[in-house]
Order: sequence, then C-alpha cells, then structure tokens
Amino acid sequence: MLRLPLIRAAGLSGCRLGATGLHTTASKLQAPPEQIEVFIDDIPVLVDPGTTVLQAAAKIGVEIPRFCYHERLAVAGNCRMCLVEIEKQIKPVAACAMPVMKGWRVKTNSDLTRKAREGVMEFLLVNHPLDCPICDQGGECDLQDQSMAFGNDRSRFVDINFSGKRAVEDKDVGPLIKTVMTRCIHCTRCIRFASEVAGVDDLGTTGRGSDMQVGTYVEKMFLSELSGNVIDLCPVGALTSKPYAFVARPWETRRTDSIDVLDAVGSNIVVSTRSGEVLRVLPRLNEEINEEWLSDKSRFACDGLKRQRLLTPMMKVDSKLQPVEWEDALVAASRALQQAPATKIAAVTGKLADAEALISLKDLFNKLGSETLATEQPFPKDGAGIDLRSSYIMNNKIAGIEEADVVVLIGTNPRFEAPLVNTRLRKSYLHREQTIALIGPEVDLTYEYEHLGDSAEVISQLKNGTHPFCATLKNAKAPLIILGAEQLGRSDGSKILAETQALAASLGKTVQAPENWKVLNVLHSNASQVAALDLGYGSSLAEIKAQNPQVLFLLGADDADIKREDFPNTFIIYLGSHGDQGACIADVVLPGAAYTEKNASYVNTEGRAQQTGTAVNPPGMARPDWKIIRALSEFIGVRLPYDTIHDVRGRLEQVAPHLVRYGDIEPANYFAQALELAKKTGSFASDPLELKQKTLDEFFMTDVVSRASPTMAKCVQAVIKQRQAQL
Amino acid sequence: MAKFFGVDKVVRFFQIVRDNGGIRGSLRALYRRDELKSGTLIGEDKYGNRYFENNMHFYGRNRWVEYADHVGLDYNASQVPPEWFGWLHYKTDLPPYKDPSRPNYKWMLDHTENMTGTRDAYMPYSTTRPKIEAWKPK
Amino acid sequence: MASAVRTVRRQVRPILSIDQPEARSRVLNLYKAWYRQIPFIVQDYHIPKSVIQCRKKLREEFLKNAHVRDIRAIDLLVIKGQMELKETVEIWKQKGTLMNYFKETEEKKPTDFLSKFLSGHD
Amino acid sequence: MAGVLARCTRIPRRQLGLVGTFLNAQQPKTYSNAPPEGKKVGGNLSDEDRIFTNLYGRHDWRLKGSLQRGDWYKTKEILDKGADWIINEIKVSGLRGRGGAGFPSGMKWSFMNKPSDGRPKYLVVNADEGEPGTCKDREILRHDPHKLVEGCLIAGRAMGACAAYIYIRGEFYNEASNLQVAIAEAYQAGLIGKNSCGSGYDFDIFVQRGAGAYICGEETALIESIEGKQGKPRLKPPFPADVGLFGCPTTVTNVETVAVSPTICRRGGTWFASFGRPRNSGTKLYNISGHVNNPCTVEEEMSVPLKELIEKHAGGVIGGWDNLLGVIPGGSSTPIIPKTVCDEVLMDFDDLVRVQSSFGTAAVIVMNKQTDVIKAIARLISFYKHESCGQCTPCREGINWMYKIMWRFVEGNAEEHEIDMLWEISKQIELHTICALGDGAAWPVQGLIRHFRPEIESRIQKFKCVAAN
Repeated sequence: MLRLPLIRAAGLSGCRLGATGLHTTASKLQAPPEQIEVFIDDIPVLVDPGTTVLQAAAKIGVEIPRFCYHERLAVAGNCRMCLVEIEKQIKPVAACAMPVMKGWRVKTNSDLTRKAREGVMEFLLVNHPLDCPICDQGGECDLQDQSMAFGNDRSRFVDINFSGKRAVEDKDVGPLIKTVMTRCIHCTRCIRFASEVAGVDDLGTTGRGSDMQVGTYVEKMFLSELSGNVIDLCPVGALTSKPYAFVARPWETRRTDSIDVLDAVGSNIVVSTRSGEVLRVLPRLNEEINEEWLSDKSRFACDGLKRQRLLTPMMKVDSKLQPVEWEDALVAASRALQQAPATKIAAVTGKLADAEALISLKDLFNKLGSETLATEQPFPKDGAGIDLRSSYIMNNKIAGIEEADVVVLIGTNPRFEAPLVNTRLRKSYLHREQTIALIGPEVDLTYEYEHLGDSAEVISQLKNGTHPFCATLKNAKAPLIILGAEQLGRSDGSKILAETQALAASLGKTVQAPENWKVLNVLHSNASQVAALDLGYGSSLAEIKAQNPQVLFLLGADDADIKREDFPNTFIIYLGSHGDQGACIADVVLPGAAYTEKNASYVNTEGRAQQTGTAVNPPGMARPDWKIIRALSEFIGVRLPYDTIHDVRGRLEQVAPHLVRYGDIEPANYFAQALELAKKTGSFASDPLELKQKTLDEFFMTDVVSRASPTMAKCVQAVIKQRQAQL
Repeated sequence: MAKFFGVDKVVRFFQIVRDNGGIRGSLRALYRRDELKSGTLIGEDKYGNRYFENNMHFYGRNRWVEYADHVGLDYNASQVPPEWFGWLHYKTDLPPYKDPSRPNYKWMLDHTENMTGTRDAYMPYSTTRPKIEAWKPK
Repeated sequence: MASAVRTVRRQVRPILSIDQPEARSRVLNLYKAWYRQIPFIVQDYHIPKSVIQCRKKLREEFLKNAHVRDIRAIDLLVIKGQMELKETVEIWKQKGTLMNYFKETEEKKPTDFLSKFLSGHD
Repeated sequence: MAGVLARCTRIPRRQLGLVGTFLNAQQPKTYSNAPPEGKKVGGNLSDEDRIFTNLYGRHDWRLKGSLQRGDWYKTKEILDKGADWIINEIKVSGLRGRGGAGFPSGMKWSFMNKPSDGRPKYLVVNADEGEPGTCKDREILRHDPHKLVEGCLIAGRAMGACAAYIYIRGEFYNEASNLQVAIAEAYQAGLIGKNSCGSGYDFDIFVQRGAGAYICGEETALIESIEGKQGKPRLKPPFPADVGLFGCPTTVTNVETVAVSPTICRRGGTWFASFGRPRNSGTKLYNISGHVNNPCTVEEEMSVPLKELIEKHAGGVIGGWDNLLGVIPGGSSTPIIPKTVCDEVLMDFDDLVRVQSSFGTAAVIVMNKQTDVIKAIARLISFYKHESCGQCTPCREGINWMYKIMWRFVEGNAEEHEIDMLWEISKQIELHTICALGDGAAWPVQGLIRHFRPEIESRIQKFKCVAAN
C-alpha cells in the first residue's frame, strides 16, 4: 500500500513526491533539471524544481522550525510549525511540503510568519503538560527549544481554570519505549517511521480531533529491530527510553563518539556516560552507513556492559575459578604457552575482538611458531581463501545497495543480521521498485521478496539459467548479490562461495550503467570478522579440534560453541570482557575491555575501518585486550615490540594499511582471480540453508553484551509473550 | 559526742567494710570500682546488675549500680537496661518492678550493651548496587 | 668603572652574606647548631633513630647542597635550614614529619610497559 | 464539508500552485475582471427551466421515469461530440462548482483533459453531504439518481476518465441504494459500462459508502477514504488533478455540478448562462431551514434576493420578516449575516462575499429573534470540534479551545477581553490548516463576533451580576 502510490507519483509526475523520499541517490539517475531561482529573506538561491521551501531555506542556512518534518520520512505537514509567508500571498504555506515556484520571495522572519509560528506554538502548548521538570526529554526537547525561540512569553490559556488540559492514557508498547501520551503533539513521526523505515505497520492514529491518539489501537507491543529510533524522532517526551527513564539529564552526561560492534555494520554511535558508567547509546549521523538510525540491540544492550563483567583475572584453583592478581594469571598463562609445543597451541577469536588485539595475538602466536588462529565463523580455505579481499567484503558498499534494481539475498536475513542494511533494502524497495529475491529459509523481511528456495542448489540454477528468476536477473541493470557469511561456515561453504562468485561474474557482464558496480557482496554478522580475515586468521575451529591443542587461547570467543568436552586436556585461556561460555570453560581468565572502554579499530562488513572511543575506563582490573596480550608476551619471553596504541597501529599499518585509514574503504577488485582460483569441484550439501537469527527474539541476544543485558532479556520475553498472545 | 570526735566515721568505715564482705571483699570491691560504698539494695535486673541507694550521700551520688560479677572489669554504662537507667538518673523514683505504667510488649527487644569497639560493633554497609556487577564463576 | 661596580651591586644585592667566607661560616654555624641539638631532638621526639644515625643524616642533607656556589642561594638554604631547626627544636613538628628525612613517602610512577600494566597506570 | 471550500475563490490564484498558473493564463478571457453586466437580479424561475424536475420525488425515480423526464436523451450524440465540445459547453454556461468553493467547472474539467501519461484518470463525485443545513444532493440522489449517473458519464467523457467513484455519505442508506439501483439499471440498459450508450466509450461507476465523517467531504480526505485509509486531508500540492485517487489524476466534483451537466449539454451553455448575474450563472438548489414556516429545498435562479427566497418558497420567517435575527446563508461554515444585511443581499457568490459571508452550498439557515445565537454558534463549534480530523495542530487544538470558550460565552462565564482573544484564536486557525475545515470552524465564530458582539458582552455582564449577588 505504501509502495504503490508513492512509486507512481515519484516515477511519473516528476520529482514532486520523489524529492521527499530519496535524496541521497535519486538525483544521480535523473538528468539534472534546470534550476530555478527563489528568494529566501531576499537572498537569492538556486534550487532544483521540486525542492521544498524548507530545503531551499536550509541551503542558505536559514532554519525553519518544524516538528513533524523529518528529512528521512515522508512529509506529513501537519504540525504547521513551518508556516512561512510568501510575498503576495495571503495564506502562509507549510515550508516542509510546498515546492518552490520560480521567483517566490519567501519571508521566514516576517510578522505574518512569526505570528503563525506563535499561534501554532500556543496551540501545541494548550494541551501539552508543563511537566518538563519530570520529563526525560527535558534539555533535548524540540518543543522546549522552539517554545523558547518562537513562542509567546505568557499564556492566555485561561481554560486551565475551567476544564484543564487533555489527558491521555499511556500505552504499553514494550520494554524499550516508555510512553507518556499526554505529552504527544501528534506529529506522527513515529507512525511514519514505523511504516516507512521499520516496515512494521503497528502504529497509527485513532480517534479524531482532540481525541486523536497515537497508538497501536489494540493492546500490542511495538516490537521491531529498529523501534528505538522513534525515541530520537519524537520531538517531545511522549516516547522516551524505558531503560533510561529518570536516569540522567543531557547536560550531565559526557558524550563520546564511537562505533557499534554488536553487528558488522559498524553503525556510528555516541556513548553517553556519567561518572564512569555508560548510560545510553545514541546513533550518530553517517550517511554511508547507518544514516541516523540505530538498531535496538546496539542502542539498548549497553546495560549489558555493566553486568556479568570480568573484573579481576581468575585462575582455576581446585577446579574452581578464583580471583587472582594479574601476575599470577599471566604467569600461569605464559607457563602453559611456554610448555606447549608450537603445533599444539591454537587461538580462536570472537565477534567483538578489535583489530589491535587481533594483530597482537597473531604476532604473539607467530612468535611462538604457531599459525593456528581461527575466527568463530569459519571462512572456506579452498581456492583463493582469505587472500583476496573481494571475496569476503561487501564490495558495493552499504549505500550502494540503494542503487541496485535486483537484489538476490543468499542465506541471509539482513533484517536481523544487519538491520541498517535492511533499511536500505526497504528504502529502495519502496522508492525505486527494487526487486528482491531470497535463497534460504523463508523469513519475515520488511518488504516483499521472491522466495527462490531454501536449497543451495538454487545458486547453481541461477548461474546456469535454469531457474525462472533468471529472466528477471537477465534484465537487471544493476543486480546485486548479498551472500550471508553464515553460510560459508557450512561444510559446502567453499562450493557456495565459488558458485556465488561464478553467478556474480556472469551477472557482472550485464551491468552497464553504474561505474565500479560490484555484484558480489558478503554480509557479515560479526564485527571482528573482516579485520580478522584481513589480518590472516585463516584457520577454522574444525582444524583446531582435529589438532587437539594443549593450549587454547580464546579471544572473546563465546559463540563458537566450544565445549570443554571437546578439549578435555587442553589448557584454555580466555580473554574477554564478559563471563559467558568462554570464561566458564577457561583455566585462566584475563579480563579485557568492552568496546566502550577502549580506543580500538573495527572493520565493518564493507571493509571500512573505524575506531571506537574510550567512553569509560575498563572496570576493575580489566585492561585493553592488546595490552594484556602484550604483557603476556613479556611473561612468555617473546616480547612484542609495541608499548603504546600508536605502536600497535603502526604494526597494523605494516600488515594491512587500510585498517588504520579510518572512515575510508579500500576497494577490492580481484573477482576474476578469485573465480579462477575457486575450486570447481565439490557438491552442495543436501540440507537446506539455515540461519541463526530468524525471529526477533533471536535477534536480541547474539553476543556477550546483549546476553548480559537485562533489557535484551526483557525484549526476548516480550517477543515471546506477544507471539503467544497472537497464537 | 562520737560525732564530734569523728568516731562515727570510723564506725561507718567498719560498717562499710563489713557490708562489702570483710577486708578481702572490700579490697576486691575497691579494686574493681575504685570506691567503697554501702547502701540499700533496691533491686537487681536480669543481667545481674544490682542497684543501690544510700541517701546518706548527697543527691547525685545516692544511687549507684554494681555491675554484674560475671563481666569482671569489662563493665560499662551501657550495660544498664533502659528501665533502670531512668531510676539511676532520677527520671523516676520508682524502681521498674514497682512501676505499673511501664510499657511491656511482646515485640520489645532485649537490651544489648553498646558493642562499639568489639567484634560485634555495628558496621554500616552500602545498600546501593555496584555500578558494575562482576561475573561469578559457577 | 665605578658605575659598573654600582650596577653590579644593585643587581646582586646580598641576602645575608657579602662574600664566600661569610657564607661558609654561616653554613658551618648552622651545621654546628644542628649537630648540637640532635641529641635533644632524638630524645624529645622519641624517634627510632640513634644520635649517630641522625648526625649521619644531617651530614648527608648538608652534602646534598654541596654543589651550590651562589652566595644568595647558600644564604637562602641557610635561612631555610634555620627555620627547619627552629621548628624542630620547638617541637612544632610531629614525629612523622621528622621521619620524612629518612624515607621517601611518595612512590615513583612506573615507566616501563609491564609495571604500568600491572599497576594499572596508563 | 465541501461548502467550506468557498474560501478558494477568495484567495489569489497563485495559491493554487500548479493550477494557479493555468488560471492566470485563462482567467481574463472568461470572467475574472469583467464588470457584472446583464442581469442585476435573479428569481422567478419558470417550471420549464427547472433542471431537477423530480426534486420532490413525486414521480418515478427509476430509469423509466427518468427517461420520461428527458434523461439519457441523445446522450450518445453528446458523447460523440467529444470532450472538447462538452468542456466548452460547460465553460460557456459559466457553471461554478456547486460544492461551495464555486470554482469554474469547465476549467476544472479541462485540467484533466490533457495527454495521458499512462495512468488512468478518475472522476470522483462527492456525495458526502454532511454540512449542517445542506440537503440538496440528497434530493438528487434519491429522486433523480439518473441525472447523476448520466452526469458522471458526460463529465467522465469530458475528462477522459475511465471510471467514476461516487463517495456517498454513510447515513444516506436509502439514497445509496436508490443510486445503486439506478446504476444497475444503467448498466443493464447499456448506458454505462463497456461501450456506454453505444459510443464506444468504456465507463464504470462505483459507489463507495462513507462512514459518516464530515471531513471525508474534503476532496483529498475523500480520496484517502476511498483508498481505504483514514479520511484525513492530504497536503496540496500535489493536487488531485496530478496525484489523486490511487496516485492517478482525479477530479472531485459535487453531485449537483455533475448532475446539471447533461442538461447543460442538451440545452446549451448559453441557456444556462442566461440565468443569474454574470459570473454567477445558472440555477441552483437552495435549502432553506431553520425558523421559517415551510422549510424546503427548491431550485431557483442564481442571484435571487435572499428575502424573496425566504418569503416566496419558505413561507416567510416565523413571526414575520421583522422577527428575523440573522441568516447563515451557505451552510454552517459560512459567517452569519444580520437582518439588515439580509434585507437586500442577493444569493450568489459575489454578493455574499461582498457582505463578508459566503455562498457555500446555498443552505440558508434562518434564525429568528427567539434564537440564542451564541448557543447556536457554540453548537456549530461543537460540531466542528467533533468532526476535526485531528491531523494538523491549529484545527485540532484551536477548535477545541474555541469550543471551550464558546460554551463559557453561552453561560457568560468569561471576561470581555476574551472576546478579542477568541477572535485572535479564530484568526490563528484560519488559513493555517491543511484543509478548509479549520477555516470553516473559524468563520461562524468570526461572524458572531462581527455582528453580535454586544450580545456576548451583555451575557457576560449578566453573569457577573448574578455571580456578584
């Protein structure tokens, strides 16, 4: 419903509606139309036809106040705060919705404009409670700010003495969002976000006139992987964060720019802290990655940073882990590593490991003579293996997804593995008629897709042209294949990769329009994976098991399903931030820092290196991971040659220079070579493609931080409860 | 006459010595309490403290307590239970057992002396949750 | 020439001593005063050090500044030493302060990686 | 609701955005700056000039009866003359939209008559007649549905529409079923559907019943409602002529406008233009209600004097003309006019604008001196408060506030300066909303304050006296 009229309108009646929905890429495809000149406060400005008054004003830095308008959502035009006067017109126009006409003289600060704003402000405050002192939005509230800037300084609302203000019952929309619906000013941003971006049509308005309410109509929780964004969107305190309720005021907190590592997207975040405690995580604008959204896990799992933490080194004494001093733990670990022969030591790295720790561990193991370093999620070794970067990153970039016209998802559920990649897909689906097909289990994505089957065989059929969907693919101008990294861990992983590479190569021939278009993209779900592969973590867990190591070093490896039974006589060293699977089976536990506690580099699924910031210090006796490995090396007697983070980065630069070019992507373009090297033989396994995260409750708990988070636990409960209620 | 020559003081001294159990008893009492007094036994509480009154002494010294024998030299003022405290400090002239108006409820706690300085001393502890909760290995 | 001398004199106005011998005698006087007072100090403060140990420390403290040649600097050190002596003899100090002469109270910050790591300093 | 659109005529053409540019180009030729020449006053419409010959339902409303009355006569020939001829005829007739805004219909239809871009075009007929006081479309729907059906076909042909949607008010159950029967008859007779009237033109008519929301009479809200969404007005631009029903070019017209078009085509535009003053030509259905002896709906010439209309057709005001207090001339959303104005005002678009009111849907609500006019207006505000869609702020919050103040005025429990405040609040609502409902709610209040301010003041004084004693 959302898709049809918009498309028609955007596609066929010029860019009037289209301009509202897409702005990053829409202009690229259309020929640049002639610009028209308008005057904002007598300053001439040249804009494309179809530009709204508000956008034109923003071009010269004139900010028009708004509540309902949001540049990433459809225009609603219902708050009327953006009314501006146009010369020679009696009626003020809504700047957010009105496209400019040639020669218009817009007055953003005339008497009429100011009067209109003041009137709207007054009307909004008539039924808005004046409970700012107990409102969580206080200090970051659009209504407060704009009331100060544009409102009247006294109230005429004498009816407060007669009938009072409207009161609205609060809604229970789940464990993440706290509602105080009396404060709602009905801007419908949340509704538009839910239906357009999140793809969950749960929110809407009920009632008319002054009885209008925003809600779900039936008692229902607003459960989505992106629901937290409505908190940021809400211009008032109607929707606030439930875990953050009454915790802090914005001016008390310290903000640190950082990177999210709970999925492989690498969303940019701001970590709010106060007195050594992470209070909340907010998204930070980055057009190329997360725009301004953030997934719920990344946003709300931050309370997991305060639970289940490893605060002291621990050692197994009398088959029980006991807190010990650093020296004791390091001595024990080093003794074990010294005594074991080089062929009998192995390391596994988890999904939250940073590049500095990865390089330190690799250097340490190499110095000890071992090369058995594995990632949790295996990557096939056959063919080009990890040598060619193009076979394991999202070559076409996240923003590039928007330009594709046909997308084939292979064995992935982007909605939960990378919610912010999924928003791109949904965006293009809505606004650019993107066709999406899926191979793998049938999951609930936020758009319609063609399900091609759940067997890996389909890839070959597509390649050979025997599948009905090939007709669509053949006509595609900008086809895209997104391969879930999870499938590469299957026994036929190398076959899947090789076939996908072949399919991508055959499709690549048909691509004409976009330059540097890359068909093959791999979507990772582990934040450390690309960095680890870049640094040469080429082994796999199966190999390690076969090797039967004497010492096993786990660098935060909690999700690989490593069991004590598999390593009965192995000395296990665990280095990580949380007590989880890994720490349970360890002989020595070394407490590391979580991602908010260290300045560390991560590489996202596009191959883009970014760094986290130290928002708080590591708690207790915990230390940044690379330092622990560096100290351990000294105890072993093979001192690693770096003392500071800069030294480590210098070493990173030697190994892989792109890892320290923060924010940039180093393109990889060895598809042909990868295809050549790929093993042509082998066959697909008979079992269908399977996914770890298929439903929302599986999404909420995927790593140590989110597993330790009480909020995430509540979310899982809520999803299960809702599901049972619907059955 | 005897008073004039101070003989009564001598008599009283011997009386006091006798009341305190002879020379040996008096020396022990003197060692323990640094004074030697005798008076009427007004009562004894359940902890073994005995309360005396001798109005020959001036107001303020005419009521006193002899702490229970088992505490030895470790006596202190907080060993006096509140009901006797009142009598000892002239808040009332009625000893507890003669005072019908004293509250006596089931829920009232037994008197404990001040434990400061001992192992049982009250130590305040933080009731706030730690900011960071540590993992406890199973 | 005379004017030059005058300017020099204006620049380095003496604090106490005019020339090297005078400064030296002041230092020796201070040393002697301390030396004589040490038995009483040891007794008054009840410090766990013998008179001999204290005299050794005294000598050590004086020799710490043996390299100072500037008269004004010597004078200032002498003044400070006298103040110290006065305070000590009058028992304006406490025992612990006096014992500071025998022990450094502040710990050196670690400099190498491993000790920094173990002590938790960055 | 559509009556509220009256304001469209009062704002500059440029305001209409895209449409405005067309208007500017064509306006001078048609009527804009022409001084009213010709007739100075209308009235005394003769029976042979009546278009709605079964207004009172005395005859058969079905196909057979309507054929006898001349409907569907040579419709094929009209269709065969083509879209341009029809539009020209309508332009010549000077027909202005009967829904209240009074936009020239010929021009509106001609916006649609442009080369197709592949999208189908739709005609939407606004039969959501919910304005208090207005009951003209109802008579057409139940007593002359074939006029409407035929009108749809002709208007649709003029615009090149492939189908017409008739959005009929939910409360009009019988009207909807009569209309449905008429459409079924027309289909069976081959008058509409594939190859309508044998002209080779395919045309379908669908009836969509509303659910009783006044706001769904606003054209974009109506479109939303037909699409199955909440009936909330859309932002303009894009106008429905560009992006309307299901994203396709759409024209929304009133029932009466559509229903008169076949007769205009048959009898000629000049015939229609001969009625009424220039720029206000034609005949019109007037609804007279309130304190009159004989409330009625009547077809009469445009520009008929209000007094004549009331005296002749409605049997006069109860208690005589001198007992008249005021008249709301065009449905509830138009400002009230006092008796002095009523004495000589003509019932047409221009003359009512002259007296700071509006022609609206020509639903005349008469109030005699026994009326509590403050309470009457407060009741109207209650209606608007209830019917506000709640989408945009000034309307949602403002009307609710006005409602609270108005009902205190009814008691007199207010201060005199609040009258000015109410005036300002109504001004803050007016022109600041997405659709015209806000204006429609502001105008009655403005009319009340403009003409009956002493009444409110004395009420307040009286209340204070009572309170003081």
